[in-house]
Amino acid sequence: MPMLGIENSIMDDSNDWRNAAHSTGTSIMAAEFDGGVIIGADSRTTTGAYIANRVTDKLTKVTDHIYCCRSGSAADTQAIADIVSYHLNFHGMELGEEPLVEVGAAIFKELCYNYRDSLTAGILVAGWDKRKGGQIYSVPIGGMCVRQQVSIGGSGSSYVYGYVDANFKPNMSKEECIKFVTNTLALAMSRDGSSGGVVRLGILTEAGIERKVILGTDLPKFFEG
Amino acid sequence: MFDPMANAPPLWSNGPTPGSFYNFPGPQTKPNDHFTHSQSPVTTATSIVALAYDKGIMIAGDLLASYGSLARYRNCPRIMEVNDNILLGAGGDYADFQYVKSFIEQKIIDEECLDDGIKLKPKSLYCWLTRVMYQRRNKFDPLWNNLVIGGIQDGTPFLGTVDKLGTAYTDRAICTGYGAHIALPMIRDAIEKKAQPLTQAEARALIEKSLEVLFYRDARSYPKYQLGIIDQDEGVKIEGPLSVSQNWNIATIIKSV
Amino acid sequence: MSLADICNISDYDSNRGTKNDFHQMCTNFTSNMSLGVPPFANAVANIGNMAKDDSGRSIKINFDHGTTTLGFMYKGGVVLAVDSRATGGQFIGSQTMKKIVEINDFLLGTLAGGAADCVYWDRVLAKQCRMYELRNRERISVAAASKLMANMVYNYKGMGLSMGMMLAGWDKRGPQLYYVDSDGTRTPGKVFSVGSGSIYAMGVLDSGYKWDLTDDEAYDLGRRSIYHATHRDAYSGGIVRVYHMKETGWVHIDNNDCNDLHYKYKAEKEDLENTII
Amino acid sequence: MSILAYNGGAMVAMKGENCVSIATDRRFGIQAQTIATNFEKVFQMGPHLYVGLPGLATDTQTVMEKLRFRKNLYELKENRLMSPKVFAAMLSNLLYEKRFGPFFVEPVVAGLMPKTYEPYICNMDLIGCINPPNDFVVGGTASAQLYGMCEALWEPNLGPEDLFETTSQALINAFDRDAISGWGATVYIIEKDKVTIKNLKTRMD
Amino acid sequence: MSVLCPEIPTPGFSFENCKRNAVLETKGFALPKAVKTGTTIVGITYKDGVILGADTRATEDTTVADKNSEKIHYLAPNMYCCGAGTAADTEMTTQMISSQLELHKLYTNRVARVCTANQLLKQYLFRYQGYVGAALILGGVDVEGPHLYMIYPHGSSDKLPYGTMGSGSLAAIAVFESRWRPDLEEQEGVQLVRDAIAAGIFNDLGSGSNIDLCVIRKGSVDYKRTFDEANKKGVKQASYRYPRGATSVLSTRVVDIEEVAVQRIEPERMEIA
Amino acid sequence: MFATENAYYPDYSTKPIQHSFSPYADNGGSVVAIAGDDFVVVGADTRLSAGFSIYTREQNKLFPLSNTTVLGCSGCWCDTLTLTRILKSRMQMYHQEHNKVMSTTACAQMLSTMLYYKRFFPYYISNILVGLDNEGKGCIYSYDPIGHCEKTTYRAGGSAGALLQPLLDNQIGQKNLTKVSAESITQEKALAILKDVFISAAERDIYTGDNVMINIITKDGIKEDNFELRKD
Repeated sequence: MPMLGIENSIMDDSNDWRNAAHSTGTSIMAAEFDGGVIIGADSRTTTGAYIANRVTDKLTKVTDHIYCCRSGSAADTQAIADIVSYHLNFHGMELGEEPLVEVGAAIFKELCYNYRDSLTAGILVAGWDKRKGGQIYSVPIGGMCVRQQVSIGGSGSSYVYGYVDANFKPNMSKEECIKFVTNTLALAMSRDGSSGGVVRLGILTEAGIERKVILGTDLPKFFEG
Repeated sequence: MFDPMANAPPLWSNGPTPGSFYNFPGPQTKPNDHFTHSQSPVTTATSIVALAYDKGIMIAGDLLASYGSLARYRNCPRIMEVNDNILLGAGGDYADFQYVKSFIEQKIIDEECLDDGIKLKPKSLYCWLTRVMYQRRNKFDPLWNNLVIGGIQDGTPFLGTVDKLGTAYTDRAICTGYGAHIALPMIRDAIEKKAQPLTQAEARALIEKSLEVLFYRDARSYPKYQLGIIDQDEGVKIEGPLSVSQNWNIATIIKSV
Repeated sequence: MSLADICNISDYDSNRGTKNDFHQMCTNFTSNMSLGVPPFANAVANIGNMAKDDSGRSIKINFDHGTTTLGFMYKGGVVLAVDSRATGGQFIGSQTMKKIVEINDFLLGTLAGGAADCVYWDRVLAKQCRMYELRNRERISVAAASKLMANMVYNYKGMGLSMGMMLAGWDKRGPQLYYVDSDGTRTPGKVFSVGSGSIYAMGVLDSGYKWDLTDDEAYDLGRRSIYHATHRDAYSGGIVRVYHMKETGWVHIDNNDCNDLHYKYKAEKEDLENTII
Repeated sequence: MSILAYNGGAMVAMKGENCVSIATDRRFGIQAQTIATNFEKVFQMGPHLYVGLPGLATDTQTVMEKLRFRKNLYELKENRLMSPKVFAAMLSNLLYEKRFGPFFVEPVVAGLMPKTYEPYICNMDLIGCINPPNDFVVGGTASAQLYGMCEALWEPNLGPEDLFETTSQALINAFDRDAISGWGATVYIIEKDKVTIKNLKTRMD
Repeated sequence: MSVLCPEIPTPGFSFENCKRNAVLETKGFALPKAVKTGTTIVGITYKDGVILGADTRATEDTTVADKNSEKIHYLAPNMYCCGAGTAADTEMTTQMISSQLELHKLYTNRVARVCTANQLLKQYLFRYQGYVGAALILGGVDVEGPHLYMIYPHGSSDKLPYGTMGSGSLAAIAVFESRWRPDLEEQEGVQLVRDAIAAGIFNDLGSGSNIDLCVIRKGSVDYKRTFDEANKKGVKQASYRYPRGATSVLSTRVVDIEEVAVQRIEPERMEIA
Repeated sequence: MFATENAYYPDYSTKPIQHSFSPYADNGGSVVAIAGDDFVVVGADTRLSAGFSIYTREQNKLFPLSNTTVLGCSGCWCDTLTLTRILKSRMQMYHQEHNKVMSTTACAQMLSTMLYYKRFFPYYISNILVGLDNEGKGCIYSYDPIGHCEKTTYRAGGSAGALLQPLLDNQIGQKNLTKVSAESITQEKALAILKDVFISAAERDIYTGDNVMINIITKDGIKEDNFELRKD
């Protein structure tokens, strides 16, 4: 059958945007700090090498205190986030209190695991709850789930594992942590062609979320050779 | 009945089969069957943006050489001054560009050795590169490049391009890679709207704007670039590295879906 | 003495291999049988498979090909009849193609399959035959000519040539008819029909063929056979050309448009039915 | 080779002044072999409504039966004639239903709207995307040739006689350059009070 | 279902031909391509609303199948949607969602929100995993102001102040990236959208013909079909009208039509021999 | 970072994309030629394109080879450049060796042989060679990619060839008409038809457009003309 706007083999690099799927080749990260968690992401969505959206918001709200960072297929992750949000808010209404981050992560994991063959989704679930404070769960492709103090994901992350290992300290102050997340993402974006644009941050504490945007021109500069 | 193989064999090999469709030279059924060749671009550079203005040529290209999606080398110049009359810009495989560059340099040295006072002209280089690219294509061993040749010939600006097959053409504005899709429409529009040829200042503004948009939309681009200018009065120069101006204000008005 | 000589640069282009571009690109001008060698193996399959170019456009290389031809010997010599359609893919490139090649006054070739293949090699054959005449002061025999042809195309066997041809002539041994194809097959015979419409032509031909045909009957048989093939076969059509090889050389009998033939034969058939009733 | 070309066939429909035409070739072939030269591809679906179904012959007939069934049902339920527009929408839905396993037909619809007798023509692709232009539509294996002919020949406000000449010439000359269509042609000129059906004399090779 | 009594079709896609078609494909018969809208479609938000724009060319392989195809589809009184991709898919998808929105309006008795339409569309497309080839730009104005969504065939969506899709999207985005700003006046916005579509039409071979525009403001919609005829067909030098009788005719049959309400088609007689 | 490589999401693989090489490109374009008793007109559109983009709007695809011979090419542009260059140098060599300009008929045969040389790796070009024959009559030779040559009096080739050929059959060849006029075609009529067929082609073929370059060859030499087509 006609393959739907997706031509078969097109070889030229500058034509790859015609056939590639819409994806968030991404740099995302989340880090715990003293009093909550900070989540951050770049803002580039690509089809092939074409930037379909340069100001994407990859930090998606699940509940007031739980957010997720999405990487992988844009369609898959948006659909999962919608479904989890529905379940979690329903769960919250049944319980009459804010759902736990752990529960949110478990639902993400459940979906990603059950549909592991048809989904391309790598998700960081981060949030704050009364029982355990700020938490981060990483649900990578394949559908496992593990709690981490700091976690990075997406295609840009492979360039900054070393930086994260070298610079992360538990219980940083909020300002320190913002700087750490911004630097990490800026480094990843400068090396990964699929990441770029602005850095979007979210600071999740007991008070809810505080959003920040660091524009492309205001990003920290490092060696460029 | 639908199975052509169940029918009689062809009357002679590669010939028609009675009653069946006949495609000569061969069946075109498998859309994906391409020749595979060991050589393919590895470390690649993206678009070149070039245009002619009233008194010369301007060629711009950023400084990035990507290895797949990795922004690997961020100081790779790819505008080359061939002689005081010709500028060459290249996109595509960087190793192939270095090869092309080396033998152009050799050619220039050879010509100097002849010492006959005749300089290589842009059209000659353009024509010669077309032959080189076509010959390599014929051997199935292409130089994976888009070359843009600019210069002044007989007092008028000349701008031409050759791709890896040896497809060559000249025009007032030439962009390769993503530039052909994004920058070229803008430049064409600007040229068509103005009756006279562009001035140098207008050309420069146009190129800066094109590179800005390309940086927004091409994931393999980089905000530092070189700008080569060859002018009737001012001669040839390569400026850079220059920075692309950026505006990210719309990021602040986006809210999550 | 220039600097170049001191540096020992004799031809500064030579090391980059662009020399003699145009001599290399047409060596078959001087040596007819040497064609360009493709830079890939299995030319026949690979050319057909180049379905798309780098920017995703489909590459439709379609060579002209032609189809129904027939030839038979009878008491008056050899009659050749051919259609005139050249098709590239599904598109009818020509309705007036000449599928009989007059190699010399006593030798005719018909062509089916790849039009360019047949015409080129017929032309080479014509040259060879003429050379033979000049060297040996006598006309080449049809057997020898067909052998030359078979040998030439055999060199390119498996490379994707497609041709099925008949050679008809009159030599010392009388009328001759040979079938040669791109596989290297070469066989003499009395009745041949070649091409995709040949099966239809053969049906008519066989039912009407006998050795003692008169000339007019023979022409009509050839014409009728080709007409019926054009009616059934999508790749055949146009004009029916009839040639006659006589002792005195070939004669072009006539050309008839299939369109006229159809309505003529139809009227004849209706007349016949009416008289029977 | 496209499966739509398996049996061959060419079709064209044109708008005229207060009339429409639809014309088809008459070949039924299997690949390169011509089996019959009296194959019906245009079907009457109402006094002023004709549909042509070029493509794979088996699907031509299946789709025609399905259409007739649905159309009859509509007429029984509604007790009124189906207008060409409604018919086209119905056909489109029928085809789109098979979006992932389509019928290999590219229909052409021609007719006059009830009451106003306004001409209506449209064609659609094999999954039912309607294209209702105000000049002409084509279908089948000779469509490239037909596009070229019609673009040059068609002009507005053709009366029935002129429309017949234009349609016929467009069709005949187009399929004379296509190996797998032709072998006779039928032209339907649909007017308010009558339908004229003419068989044309064409090449038969 | 009996062969003799065909069933009334059930709603939804039918897959009964799939197996046959797959077999045909393995036999070397390429399955034909459906009409695509090679297309440039764009949308922007401006001070008081949303402007959508589209070219009008639909292509089938390399020929123009439709010179004046309508690519801005109606969804609801306050919402329109541009479609690129497989033409039938965009048409049918928007029709279906349009009817769902209408029902939604009747259930809730208020104007449907744009985000509702977005959610309906993306969920529908996600269900078919990209096999329904519709790339859409959804624009509309509701109680919360103007909204513009890009919806991709696989079922993801972005909310943006301006965006482009289709094969001419790159040419069009360059226009927006260099000239769009917040709080455009309507006149400026219309000009900007026109220029973006024109860039697609002139630089992308998959886009062409005319420019359609649709301006959606709070409470009013201005759908400008053929806002600008970017290209005019050349004027022919001669008329190619034939003299009567130029074509040879074998036989003629004339069927007179009487005024009939419903034409009865006599059932064919069953063969019982 | 994903452990697995997904063909759909190339972003997650840093490796360069594996390319396969296709030696051909379809650069589009159409050529139409009409011959009369003492003239021949040939036209080619000037759009050079690849994929869905336009390389340039001003590419002349007509190559004058002598005062009476013009070659029109469409298809793979890199092949065209090479072929015409060799052809021109061959013409020059012929001129130097024989001290006369090669006639159109000789040129037609030479082109056929040159095309056949590349039988196994053909030039992907649709060639139409026009000129005046030895008696001064207009003649047209059309070629398939490997050099099958046929002499005609009207011909359309290239990406819109299939669209235009039937129209020429009908209008110039007077096919399928009951009343056939015996008059031969005039230059004005030929030019008018040439323009009209290009207008039709530009409507439906996406690779034909922008401009048409026309060469009119008479015994007085080659006259150039052009007119605009749609640009989309």
